[in-house]
Amino acid sequence: MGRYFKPVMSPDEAVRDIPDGATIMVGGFNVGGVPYSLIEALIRKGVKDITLIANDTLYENIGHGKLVANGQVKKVIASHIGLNKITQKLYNEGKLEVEFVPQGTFAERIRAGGFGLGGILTPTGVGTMAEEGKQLIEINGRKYILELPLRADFALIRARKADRVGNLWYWGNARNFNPLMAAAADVVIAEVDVVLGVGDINPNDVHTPGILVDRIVVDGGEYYVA
Amino acid sequence: MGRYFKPVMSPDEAVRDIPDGATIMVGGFNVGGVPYSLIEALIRKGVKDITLIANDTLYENIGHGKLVANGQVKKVIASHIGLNKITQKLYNEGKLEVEFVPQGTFAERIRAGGFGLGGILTPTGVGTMAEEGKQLIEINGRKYILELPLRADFALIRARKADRVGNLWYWGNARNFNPLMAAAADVVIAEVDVVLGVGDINPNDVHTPGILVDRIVVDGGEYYVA
Amino acid sequence: MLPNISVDEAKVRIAKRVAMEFKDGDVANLGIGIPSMVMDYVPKNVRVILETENGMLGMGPMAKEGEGTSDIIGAGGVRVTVLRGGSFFSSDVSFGLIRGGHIDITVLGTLQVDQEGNIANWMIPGKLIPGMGGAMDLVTGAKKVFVATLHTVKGRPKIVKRCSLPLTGKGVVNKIFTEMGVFEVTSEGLVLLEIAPDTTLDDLREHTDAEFVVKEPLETMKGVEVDG
Amino acid sequence: MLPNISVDEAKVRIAKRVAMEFKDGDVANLGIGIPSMVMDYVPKNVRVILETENGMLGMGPMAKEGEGTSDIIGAGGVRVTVLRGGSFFSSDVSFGLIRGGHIDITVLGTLQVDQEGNIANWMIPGKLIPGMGGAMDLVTGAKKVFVATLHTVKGRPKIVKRCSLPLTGKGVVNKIFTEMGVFEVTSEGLVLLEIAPDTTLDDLREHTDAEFVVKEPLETMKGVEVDG
Repeated sequence: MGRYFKPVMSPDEAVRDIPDGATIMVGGFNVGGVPYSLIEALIRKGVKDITLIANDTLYENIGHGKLVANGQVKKVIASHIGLNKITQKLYNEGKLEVEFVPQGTFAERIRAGGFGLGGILTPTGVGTMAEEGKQLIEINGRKYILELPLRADFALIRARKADRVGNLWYWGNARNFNPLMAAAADVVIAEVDVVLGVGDINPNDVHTPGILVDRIVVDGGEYYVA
Repeated sequence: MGRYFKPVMSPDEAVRDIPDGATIMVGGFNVGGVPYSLIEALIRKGVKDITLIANDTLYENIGHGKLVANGQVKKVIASHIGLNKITQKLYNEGKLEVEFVPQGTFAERIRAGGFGLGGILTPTGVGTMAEEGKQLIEINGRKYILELPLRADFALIRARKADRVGNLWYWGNARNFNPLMAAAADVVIAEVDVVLGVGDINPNDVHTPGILVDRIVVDGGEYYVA
Repeated sequence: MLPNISVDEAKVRIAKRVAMEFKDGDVANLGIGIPSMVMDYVPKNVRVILETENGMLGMGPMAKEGEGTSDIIGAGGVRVTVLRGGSFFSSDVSFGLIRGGHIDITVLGTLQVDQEGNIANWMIPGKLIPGMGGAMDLVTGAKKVFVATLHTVKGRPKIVKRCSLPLTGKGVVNKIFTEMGVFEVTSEGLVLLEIAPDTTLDDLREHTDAEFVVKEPLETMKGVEVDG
Repeated sequence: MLPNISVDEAKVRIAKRVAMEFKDGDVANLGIGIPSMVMDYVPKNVRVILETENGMLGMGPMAKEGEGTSDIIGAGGVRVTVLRGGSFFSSDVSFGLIRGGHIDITVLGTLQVDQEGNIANWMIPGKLIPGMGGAMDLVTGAKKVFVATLHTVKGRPKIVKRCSLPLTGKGVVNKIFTEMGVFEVTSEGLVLLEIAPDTTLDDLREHTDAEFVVKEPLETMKGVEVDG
């Protein structure tokens, strides 16, 4: 933080200070918008006891799904784990803690964490298991669940383009949770396809302001091919 | 609603069904991003007893500031009324109700109204008059104010470009509250400079999805020249 | 007795019937399975805008083999296309649109649905726990929640008195479409609106665990062609 | 006794001193009045990114006479420019950045500020009630809240024991900059960090209603050039 131009690093450099036990947000929905190179670097580094905050745990052999399969993850906070057989297995065996969050609530909790809100009231999940252990608040005769913010030590996100001051632009619905996570972690590492000059992204169409981004990693390669 | 292509109307046609007593959101911050032509149509129509939800009441002789000066407004919900001498005067004389909302809270309350949240918890205003009459909720030792959603019957907003299915693109910081209000009213009327063909706004850079917009008004003229 | 048709025929019948519920300009979010077949039967002049919860309006057909990108995918992960006039946005906006009542119709499959409009389709305790994904938000926020499902699974009714599985949403379902008929959930309970031409009321009662009343006059299920 | 300088000289002194607090890459939101003068004294190699609460990062200088547009304005309504690398966004994002601690420094003027870090600058009951605008969010959310103010108004101290006017924020102020010195608000109370070269401790006590302790060693206020 506090640097005007953002450092462009290799994936291994970018994750070098992520310690065991870290809480890590990872962008993406299914195979879209996942920072694959950064995940591979986390695997090479062998970071352990991760609390993983991601919409899903992908497949066991892809992206952050591998982190779970490798036993690097202690706890998952997600809306869906159905595609990853190992997440399901470890969870059913009691070897992995999983906190299920409805996807819209997941988005709002991360946004609240990044935007300084103490929580949000949502009607989603009222009358279901999603309300267990949470405070219910009634307003004008309708019940809402009080959901609390999510934050992380590190956010690993994926965008299509960056410029040298860290502004990001996403393509397609690979955007998903990435802009939200960019505000909700102490250190934000963005994996991108290209790094442009300052001002080469139209200021009206910047999706994530550069002040939120700490490090840039240029993948240069293609996204995962499903 | 429910129409694929959005009707393009004159300002007078667009506001024809706005009744006396309506709650109306008006986009803009100071002179930027204000739907001036729609306001002029409201003045011509002489709509009375308006509850006006707008960040500010501009100056007494500009935009929705005129609505207040004309006595068409019963109540104002705003963050700032300092530029409009008549708003201040009517308020001090007890002839106009004003609900002051901190600007960030104002934005979140409108967003909550449009996005189906029951409320949000903000630290803003704790220990000040802004907490009066509101529920305080303590989370992890910090106090937050529970702020409730804002919605309106009509939203009058301003964008730079629309396409024929109602997608909107804003220019500069004239964007301000307009995208939020687009989700938070039963009927949304967008005043724009130009209407483009379907698909002429890059889908990655649509700022307000067209499904939120009901009517389009082409001003064609320049914004107010300050 | 169940209608004497194949499972595939039953699915097509359901998808065709659901397709008739759409009006021009409707915004819809379709789940996997039968719901994803619905668009094949919507007439060309009824323009339905499809939303995917990962952040797109104006979803088009699947990308051609070898084309497309993992940057533009449906909620099931398949590479799709975006139509002219579509848009992309982040997940908080996507679920803001969903939760905020800006989606006209969501069509979902289910494990169970009951006579009070409860739906259970996200987990089977001790067996299958995929998570709720976006389903809880969809059933809470969409203006109309339609369940499109085979009437039975392995002979067991899907429409029950009271869901035994953990709920996805409480009192949220508006209509249920099966190969045997169309039901509406009302404050008075479940109402049978339409019955398939190859089904009798006795058949329906036999394969429906839930209690329901029959609308008078009961209509024949629309769009169903029965041989001979 | 107050320093023997004009009001304009006093304002420049304060703005110059505040400017020394910025580091390269800092993100700042500046209020009207003295705070808006600060940028004139920030060295060229210290790149400060200015935020305006109406939705812009990278605010540049005012637009030239006859140029600019009401679509790009500062928080005071003046037509400004956007620098390369800047960005525009909606008000919920703007205040998300503010409330979420993503703004390093906000500099504000004030009506009153007190020894507990309370600030009152949005209304005078029965007289002037402009509203709080974005001020309550800024003082709550910015990492550092600086007050830049003349030490007195019409002879009355601005730094008081306890604000009598309605608060903008409670216990939020970090530092106070006046033409007489620099104070820090700590959990132990108000601490005088620096004193202007043309001011004595007795002068300061005379014109300060608040109680304060003096840091040892007390430094001379930086950046102040005194004649003779």
